[in-house]
Amino acid sequence: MKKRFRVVINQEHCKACGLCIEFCPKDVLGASEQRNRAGFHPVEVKDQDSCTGCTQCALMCPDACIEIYRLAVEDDREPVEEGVE
Amino acid sequence: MKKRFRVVINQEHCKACGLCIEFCPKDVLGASEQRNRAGFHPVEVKDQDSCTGCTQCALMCPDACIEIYRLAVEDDREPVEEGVE
Amino acid sequence: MREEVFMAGTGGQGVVSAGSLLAEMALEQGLEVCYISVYSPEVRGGWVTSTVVIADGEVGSPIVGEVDSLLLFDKRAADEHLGKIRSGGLIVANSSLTGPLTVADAELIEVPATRMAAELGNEQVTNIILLGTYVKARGVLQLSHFEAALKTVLPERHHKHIPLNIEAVNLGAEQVP
Amino acid sequence: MREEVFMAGTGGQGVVSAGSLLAEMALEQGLEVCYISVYSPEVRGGWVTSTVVIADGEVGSPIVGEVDSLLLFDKRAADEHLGKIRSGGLIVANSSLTGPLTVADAELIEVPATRMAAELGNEQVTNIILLGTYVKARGVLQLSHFEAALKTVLPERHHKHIPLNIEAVNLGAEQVP
Amino acid sequence: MPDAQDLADAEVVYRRPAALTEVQMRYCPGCTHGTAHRLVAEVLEELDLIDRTVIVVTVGCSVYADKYFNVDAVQAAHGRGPAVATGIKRSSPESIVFTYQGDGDLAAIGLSEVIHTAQRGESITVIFINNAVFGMTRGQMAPTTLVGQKTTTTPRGRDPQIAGMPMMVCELLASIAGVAYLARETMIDPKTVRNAKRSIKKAFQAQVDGAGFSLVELISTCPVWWYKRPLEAIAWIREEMLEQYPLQVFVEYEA
Amino acid sequence: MPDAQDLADAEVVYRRPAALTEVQMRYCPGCTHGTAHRLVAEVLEELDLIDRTVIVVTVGCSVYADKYFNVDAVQAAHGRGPAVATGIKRSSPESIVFTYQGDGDLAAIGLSEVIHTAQRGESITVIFINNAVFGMTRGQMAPTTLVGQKTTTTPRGRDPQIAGMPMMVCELLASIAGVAYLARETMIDPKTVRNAKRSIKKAFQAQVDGAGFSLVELISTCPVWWYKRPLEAIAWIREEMLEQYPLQVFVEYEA
Amino acid sequence: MSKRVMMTGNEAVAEGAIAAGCRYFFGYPITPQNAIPQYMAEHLAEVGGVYLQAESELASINLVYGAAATGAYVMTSSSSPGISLMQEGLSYMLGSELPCVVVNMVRGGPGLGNIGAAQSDYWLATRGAGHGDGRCLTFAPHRVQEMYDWAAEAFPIAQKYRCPVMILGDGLLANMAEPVRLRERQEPPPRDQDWAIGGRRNGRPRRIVNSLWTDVPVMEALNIRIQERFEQAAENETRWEEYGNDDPTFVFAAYGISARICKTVIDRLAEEGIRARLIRPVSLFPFPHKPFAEWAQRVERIVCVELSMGQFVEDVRLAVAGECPVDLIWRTGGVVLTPEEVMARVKELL
Amino acid sequence: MSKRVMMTGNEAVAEGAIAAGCRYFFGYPITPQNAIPQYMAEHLAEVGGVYLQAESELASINLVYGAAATGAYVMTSSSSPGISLMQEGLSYMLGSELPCVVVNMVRGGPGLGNIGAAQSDYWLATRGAGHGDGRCLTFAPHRVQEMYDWAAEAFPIAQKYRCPVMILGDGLLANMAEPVRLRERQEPPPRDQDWAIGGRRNGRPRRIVNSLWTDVPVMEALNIRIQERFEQAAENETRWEEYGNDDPTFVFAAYGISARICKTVIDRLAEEGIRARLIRPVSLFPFPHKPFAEWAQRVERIVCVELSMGQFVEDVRLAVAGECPVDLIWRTGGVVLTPEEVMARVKELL
Ligand SMILES: Cc1ncc(C[n+]2csc(CCOP(=O)(O)OP(=O)(O)O)c2C)c(N)n1
Ligand SMILES: Cc1ncc(C[n+]2csc(CCOP(=O)(O)OP(=O)(O)O)c2C)c(N)n1
Ligand code: SF4
Ligand code: SF4
Ligand code: SF4
Ligand code: SF4
Ligand code: SF4
Ligand code: SF4
Ligand SMILES: [Mg+2]
Ligand SMILES: [Mg+2]
Repeated sequence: MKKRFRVVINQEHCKACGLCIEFCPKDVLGASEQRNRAGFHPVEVKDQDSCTGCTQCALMCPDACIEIYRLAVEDDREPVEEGVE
Repeated sequence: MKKRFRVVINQEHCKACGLCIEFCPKDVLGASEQRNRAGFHPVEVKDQDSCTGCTQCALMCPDACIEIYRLAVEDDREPVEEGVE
Repeated sequence: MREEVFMAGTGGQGVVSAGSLLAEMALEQGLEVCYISVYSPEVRGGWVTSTVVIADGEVGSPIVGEVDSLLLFDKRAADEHLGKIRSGGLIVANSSLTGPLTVADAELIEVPATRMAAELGNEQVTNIILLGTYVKARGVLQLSHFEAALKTVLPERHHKHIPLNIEAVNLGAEQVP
Repeated sequence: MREEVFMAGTGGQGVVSAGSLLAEMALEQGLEVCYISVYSPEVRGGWVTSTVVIADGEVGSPIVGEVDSLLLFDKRAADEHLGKIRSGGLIVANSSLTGPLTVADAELIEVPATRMAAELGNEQVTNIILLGTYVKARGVLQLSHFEAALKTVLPERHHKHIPLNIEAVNLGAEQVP
Repeated sequence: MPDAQDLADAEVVYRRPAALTEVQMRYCPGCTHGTAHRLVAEVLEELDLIDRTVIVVTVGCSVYADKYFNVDAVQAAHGRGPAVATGIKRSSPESIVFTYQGDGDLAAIGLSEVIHTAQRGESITVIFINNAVFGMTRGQMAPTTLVGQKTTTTPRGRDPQIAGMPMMVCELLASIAGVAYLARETMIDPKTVRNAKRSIKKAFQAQVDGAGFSLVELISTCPVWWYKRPLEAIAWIREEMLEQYPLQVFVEYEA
Repeated sequence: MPDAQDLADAEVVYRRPAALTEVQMRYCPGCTHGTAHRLVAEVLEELDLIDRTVIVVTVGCSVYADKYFNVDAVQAAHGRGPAVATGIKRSSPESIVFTYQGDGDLAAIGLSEVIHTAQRGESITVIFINNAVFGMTRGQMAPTTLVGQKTTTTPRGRDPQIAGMPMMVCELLASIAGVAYLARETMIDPKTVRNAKRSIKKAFQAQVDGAGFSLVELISTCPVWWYKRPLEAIAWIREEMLEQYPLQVFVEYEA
Repeated sequence: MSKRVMMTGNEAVAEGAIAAGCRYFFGYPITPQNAIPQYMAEHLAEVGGVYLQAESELASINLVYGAAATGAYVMTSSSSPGISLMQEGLSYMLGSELPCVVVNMVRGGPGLGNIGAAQSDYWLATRGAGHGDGRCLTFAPHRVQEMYDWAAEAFPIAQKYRCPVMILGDGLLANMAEPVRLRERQEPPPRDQDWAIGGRRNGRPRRIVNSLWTDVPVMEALNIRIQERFEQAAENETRWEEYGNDDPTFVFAAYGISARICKTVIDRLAEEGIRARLIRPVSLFPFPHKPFAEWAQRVERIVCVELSMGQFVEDVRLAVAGECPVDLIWRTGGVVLTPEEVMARVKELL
Repeated sequence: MSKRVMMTGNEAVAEGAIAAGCRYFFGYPITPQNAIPQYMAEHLAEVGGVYLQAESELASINLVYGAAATGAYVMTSSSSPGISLMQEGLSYMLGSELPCVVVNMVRGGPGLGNIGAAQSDYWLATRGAGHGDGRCLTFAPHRVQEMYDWAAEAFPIAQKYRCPVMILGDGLLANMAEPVRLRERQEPPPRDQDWAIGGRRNGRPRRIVNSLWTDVPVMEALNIRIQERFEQAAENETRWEEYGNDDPTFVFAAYGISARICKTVIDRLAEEGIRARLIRPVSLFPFPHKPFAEWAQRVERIVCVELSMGQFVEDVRLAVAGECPVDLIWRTGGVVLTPEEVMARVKELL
C-alpha cells in the first residue's frame, strides 16, 4: 500500500514566518494569496502528493500550526486547509 | 654588630587569642598574668633575646597588635610592653 | 477652543505619524497640543490609536471620552470607535477599508483613501490623505502648516518624499464636499 | 504591686540567668512578669543588663526609667547604672567587684559575692548569691520558689549543680542585715 | 476543521501536543518562543506529566504562557521564578514544577534566584530562553546581548568596555554541585529542534527522578528586536549567536 | 607608648600599617577578619593608594570596618557592595574602590551583584571573607557552610538534601570574562598569610591597571560560631575547610 | 489548662505559627528576630514541616508566594530592611490573592540603622505592600502571649481574606520573655481551596495564579474585590483594647510596646488623681476608627505615643477628623520612651 | 527664547536631567518608562556622561547610592514594581543623607498589573522610602513641560536637603507628547560637598558615608536632622497650583494627570454655570496643607479625584481636619477617568 500523507495547517494561527516552507525538503508548502484575520498570508499546501511525512515543517513551526497524518488508504482529494474562508 | 630585635605588643588591643604564641618559632611570647581593660590576659614578651625578628607573630596577629623593630645597637633593656598598668 | 481628535487603525497604517503630524501642525500654528498613541501589547499586527487634543490655551485633560473628530482607518477601528463621536462632530473614514458607515448625529466624510493612495503610487500615504480631509473639513488647523510639520516629523533621509505627501494632503483636502 | 528590678554586669557573670531565674520565680509564685536581657554588639566581653518587671496584675511597661531594685555585678555596671535607683529602692552590689559605693536615698546591701562564691568552690554562683540577697531583702518573691525555678531554667544535664545553687541562694539571703 | 472526520482513522504523524491549549500564541512571526513551548508540551505529554505539572510563568514575552500550557500555572515576579518554583516544590513535592524564563528574567534580575536554586539542588526544571535581548520591553540590551549588537539601549552596539561581555549562563552554572542536567540547545533546523527536545526531556526526567536541578538553555530568535526577518534571524543564530554560545551538554543525566 | 622614643631610630621590621587607624577592632579573639584587614591595609600602603581609596563596607561582622581603615568609606546595604562600588567607580574613575564582604553578604543575598559586577569587568576589587557562617547575626548557616556543620539554623548539621551543597564562589566566577584576578587564599600560618597578601596585592594592582574585576576569597575563622577556640579554628580550616575549598589562583594577573 | 512557660516574643510567634498548623517557613536572618528562624529550624522538623533558609528576603517572600499558591499555611519573618525588600513580593501576593503571614520585628531606621526597638515601620506596615492600592492586614500585639495568639490567628485570617497578614512587633517585644499559655499544636488544615495549584489532580481544569491583567477593567475589578475583602475585614477583624479611667480627661493612643508604656503611665497618673485612658489599636489595618471618633467627642485631647516621628498619629487624626486636638509624644531611631518621660511630657501638655 | 519641540514625558524628564547637569543614569527597563533609559543611552554619551544598564532595580538604586556618595548628580527611573524593589535602597539613601533623583511612572497594580496610567503609588511615593521615618521629597508634574522643568529642579533640591527626590508620573504622562521649551544643557556643578567621598585627595581627613548607628541617641539625632530638613523643605519647596472659579461652591483636589482631567471638567462646569476650583498639589511631600485648610472654610465640599482607591484623599483629609466634607472620585488598575465621568459623578455629589 502506497503511503499518503495529509498536512493540516491551522491557517488562523499561522503567522507566515516561512520557516516551514524553507525547511520542507519537498517544496510541499507555500504562501497563500489570501489573508487570515490577523492579516498574514498563511501557509497552504501546494503539493500534497510530494509530502513524505518527514515532519520537518511541523518541527520548525513556532506556532504549532501543523499537523501531519498518514492516511490508511490512498486518497486523491484536495489538501486540507483550515480557517480561511 | 649583633642584631637585636624588639617586639612591641599593644596589650590593650590584644585579645589573647594565642596565635602569636603558637606560631613563634622561638617561644619568645607568652600570656601575661595581668588582665587588660577588656579582661583578657594579653601576650607579653617572655624571652626577648631569642627573638630573630622573623615576624611570624606579627603576620599571624589578627589584631595588628605586634610591631617588630631591629635595634641599631645592642640593648639589654627589658622588653617593651604597652597598655597594662 | 478645544478640539479633540481621535484616530484608530492597525499597526503599519500610519496612525501614529498622522497623530504626530497633527500635533506638529498645531504647534506650528501657535496652539497648545497634547498627543498620545496607544497600541496593543502585540509587537506586530495589533491595534493603534492616536489622540490629539488641540487648544488655544492650556490643554486640560489629555483623556477624551466623546471627541470632536474621529479618523477611522479600517473596519475594526470603525466597529470599535464609531460611538465615540460627539453629537455634531466630524468623522473621516477610510472607506476603502471601513466599508460604508451610517452615523446619526455627526458629519461623515467617506474617503477611499487606500485606493487613492495606491493610485498616487504609494499606499503609505493613506493616512496623509485622511489627514488632509480632516484638516480642511474641520478648519481648526491650516493646511499651510503641513509642510513645516512634515519636515520636523520626517527624518532627513525621507525628505525626498515630501512632494508626494503634499500631493496626498491636498488630495485629501479636495475630498471635502 | 509592680516591682522593677534591673541588673547589670559583664558577659559571663550570669546576669542573663539571674534575670531569667527571677522571672521563673515570679511565674512560680503566680505573678505576672516580663524579663529582657540586652547586650552590647560584641560577641565576647561586652556589657549585659537584665530587666525584670514583676506585677500582681498585667505588667505594663517593660521599659523602666528609675527602678525599685538594682543588682550591680561590677564596677562598670555601678558607674553606669547607680543613678537608676528610685528613692527608697534597694541596691544589691557585688562588693568584690564594685568596690565600696555610696548612695543617698536607697538601701544598699554590699555583698562580696565573687569572693563568697569562690569560697563555695565556684565563682559561677556569684549571681545566685546576689539573687538570694535581693529576694530576701526585698520580700517580693519567696525563696521557696527558687528550686522549682532553677529546675526549669537549668538544662537537665546541669541539675547536679542544684544543691550548690541552693546553698548559694541561701548564703545570699543570709547577707541581709 | 474540514475533513476532520476523514482524518479520524488516519494515523497521526504529528499533532499539536495535548499540553498546549488551543489558544493562539501571541509571539511575533518566527519567534521561537513558540517552538520552545511546543517542545516542552510534547515532553510533558510523552512523560505523562500534564496532570502533575505547574508552570511558573515569568515576566517577558512569555508572560502569557499560562494561556498556552494546559497545566496549572503560577505567574512569578520578574526574575523570581526559581524561588516561586522552590516554594511550590517544597510544599507540594509530588508536583512537577518548571520555570520558563527569558534571558532578562533569568540572567539579569533573576540571577541570584536561579543560582541559589541550582545550588540547593532543588528538583525543578528551568527552560531558559536566550534571545540576546529584552523582547517584551522593546528590545533593550540583555546580559546575553552580543558584543556590537544594536539594541534600544545600546544604540551604538554593545560596548564591552561599558557593558561587559555577554553572560554565559550554562558556563556559570556548570560548576554547581546541585545541577543534575544542564544543556544549551537551539531550534534553527529540524536536527537542533530534535536535540533541544531530547534535552528538555532529560531535564524533566531528572526532576521526575528527584535527581536535582535541571536547566536547558535554548538559543532563541527575536526577529523583531534583532530587526530581522524570521529566516534572517535563524541565520543570525547560526552565524553569530552559536559562536558566542556553543551548543553543549554541560551536565549529563541518565536515569 | 613606653620607650617609643627609644625605638625612634630603630629599623622597623614590622609595624601596624598606616592604612589602619588606631581604633581597636571589635572582632572576637582569633577572628581572622582582623588579619584580612591588616593585609589589605599593608597592600594599600605599599601601593601608595591610601589617598585614592574608598572602602565599601558591607553588612556582617566587618560592618564597622569604616572605623578601622584610614580611607574614605561608604557603608552599603547588605549584599549590594559591588553595585555601590560600581556607582562610585563609574562616577569617580580615579578612585580605587574595594568591597569587603562576608559570605552571607556576598554569597547569599549579594550573589547577583557580585556576578554582574564581575561580568561587566568593573575595575573594582572584592575582598571576600568566607568563614562558613553568618557571624554577625549569631551563627546561622551561610551558603558556604560545610556539610554536617552545626549552626544556629542547622541544629542537626547542614543537610545537603535540604540546604544543598556549599557554594564555591571562586569556581562560580572562574568562567566569567570580566575577571582579571581571582584567587582563594587563607590565613592559617605565616606562609598562607604571605600568599594571601600577595594575592590581595595582585588584585589591587589589577584595579590600578584598569584590567577589570578582581576578587580574593579568604578562608577565614569564626571561632565563636564554630564553637571553637582560636587555635582549634585554625586547625579546622586546615582539616575541613580547605578540603571543601582548595586554595588556588583561578585567574592570574600579571601587570 | 496547660502550664504557662516563659518565652520570648520571637519564640512565641514561631510556636504560635506551628501550633496553628503552619508547616512552611522561609526566612533570612536579621536581628532582632533571629530567634524566629532558629526556632523554626529547630522545631519544624518535629512536625514534618520545612524550614528553608532563603538566600535573601527577596527570595523569602517569593518562596512564600510559591508555597502559598499551593494552599499551604506559610510564614516568613524579618525586620525593617528585610521588609523593605519584600515590598514587591507583597504586592504580588495581593495581586494574586494569596495568603501568608509576615512578621516584622521593627528596628531603628532608616538604612542599616540599629537593632533597637522602634515603631517607624508603621506606614510600611499599614500603607506598604509595595506598589498599587493593596495593603496587608496588620496586627500589633503588645504582650508575648498575644504574639503567640496572633501568630495562630493570623493564618485563618490570611486565608479568609486571601492576602498577607502582617504581625508587627519591635526589638523589645521580639526579645523579652513573658509567661505564655500554650495550646496544643494543630494539624495543618486540608488544602482544599478552589484556587490552590499543584497539578491538575484527576484531570480537573487547570488553575492559574496571576497578577497580570492587561485588560484594565479586569484589573480594576480585582482591586475592587480586594477592597471589598478589606471592608469585610474591617467589619470582622477590627480589634482594639481600652484601658484606664472610664471618665478620662484625655485619652492616650498607642499600639504595641508604646501602649504598655502608656498603661504604666495611666496607673501612675491615677495615683496622682489624673484621669487618663488608653485606646490601643490591635488591628492597625483595619484601623479602629470608632473608639477614636467616639472618645474625641468626650475628652479634652488625644495624646499619641509612638516610637516614630508622627506616622501612627496620622491614622488617629484621620479618625478624630478635627473633633479634638491630637498631640504627639515620640522618640525614634531605637530610643524607647520611659514611663517617666511620658509622664513628664504629658503633664506639659495638660 | 528657544523653539518649542514636541516631546513625550519620558523624553522630557530625561532631557531635563541632562540639562541640569546630570551625567550618571543607572536603570533597568520597565514599561511605561522605557524611553527614559533609551534616551539616556542615546544622549548621555554626547555630554561625556555614563549610561549603565543595571541588572535590576535593586542594583539601580545601589549604583545610584554609590555615585551619589561621590557628590554627583545621579538619577534612576522605573515604574511601580521597580520602585517597590528600591525601597530598601531609598531608606539607605535617607539614612546616609545622600541626594538623588528617582522617577516613577506609575502603572496599574498591585503585582505585575498592567501598563495603564495609575496613581496608586501615592503612599509608596509619599510615605515610602522603605523602613524608618524618612521619606522622599515628591513632586508630581502634570504637563510634559513641567516634567522637563522638575527633572531639572529636582537635582539641586536633592542636594540641598540631602535626600532622594521623587518625580511621580504615570503611564500617560510618560508617553504623551506636548511642546516643550528647552533650555541650554548645563555643565554639572563641582562636587565640592564636604561629605562627598572618592579618596582622601591631598591627604584630607577621611570621610564616611554611613547609615549604621548602634548608639540609639545618635540615630535619633540623625532622624531629627532629616526631619528638620523636611521642615525647611516644607517652607521652601511646597508648591501647588489653583485653577478655576474664584468664588467656587466646591473645590477639586487632584494632582498629576487627574488634575488635568479636573481642569477640563471645571471649564465645562463653568459653561453650565457651576463654580468649581482646583487645588493641585505639585509637591506631594511636602504636602500643601494651607490651601486646603483655607478653602475648606469657604466651600461646601472638597472633591478628591485620584486614580487610586483613596490614598491621596488621606492627605487632603488630614489637611482639611474635618472643616468640610471631603468626597472621593476614583478609578484604579490602569483605568483612567474621563472628563465626562467626573462631570457625571461630581453632579451626583452636589
Ligand atoms: C521588577 C520589574 N522590573 C522590570 C520589569 C519590566 N520587564 C518586563 S519583561 C522584562 C525583560 C524581558 O526580557 P526577557 O526576560 O529576556 O524575555 P523576552 O521578552 O526576551 O522573552 C523587563 C525588564 C518588570 N516587569 N518588573
Ligand atoms: C537586608 C538585610 N537582611 C539581613 C540583614 C542581617 N544581616 C546582617 S549581617 C548578616 C550576615 C553576615 O554574615 P557574613 O556576610 O557571612 O559576615 P560575617 O559576619 O560572617 O563576617 C545578615 C544576614 C541585614 N542587615 N540586612
Ligand atoms: S512533512 Fe516533510 S515533506 Fe511533508 S510538508 Fe512537512 S516538511 Fe514537507
Ligand atoms: S512555520 Fe508555522 S507559522 Fe510559520 S509559516 Fe509555517 S505554518 Fe505558518
Ligand atoms: S619575630 Fe619571630 S621570633 Fe620574634 S617574637 Fe615574633 S615570631 Fe617570635
Ligand atoms: S596574636 Fe595578637 S591578639 Fe592574639 S594573642 Fe598574640 S598579640 Fe594578642
Ligand atoms: S518581541 Fe521578540 S521575543 Fe518577544 S515575541 Fe516578538 S520576536 Fe519573540
Ligand atoms: S562572630 Fe565570628 S566572624 Fe564575627 S567577629 Fe566573632 S569570630 Fe569573627
Ligand atoms: Mg530575552
Ligand atoms: Mg560569614
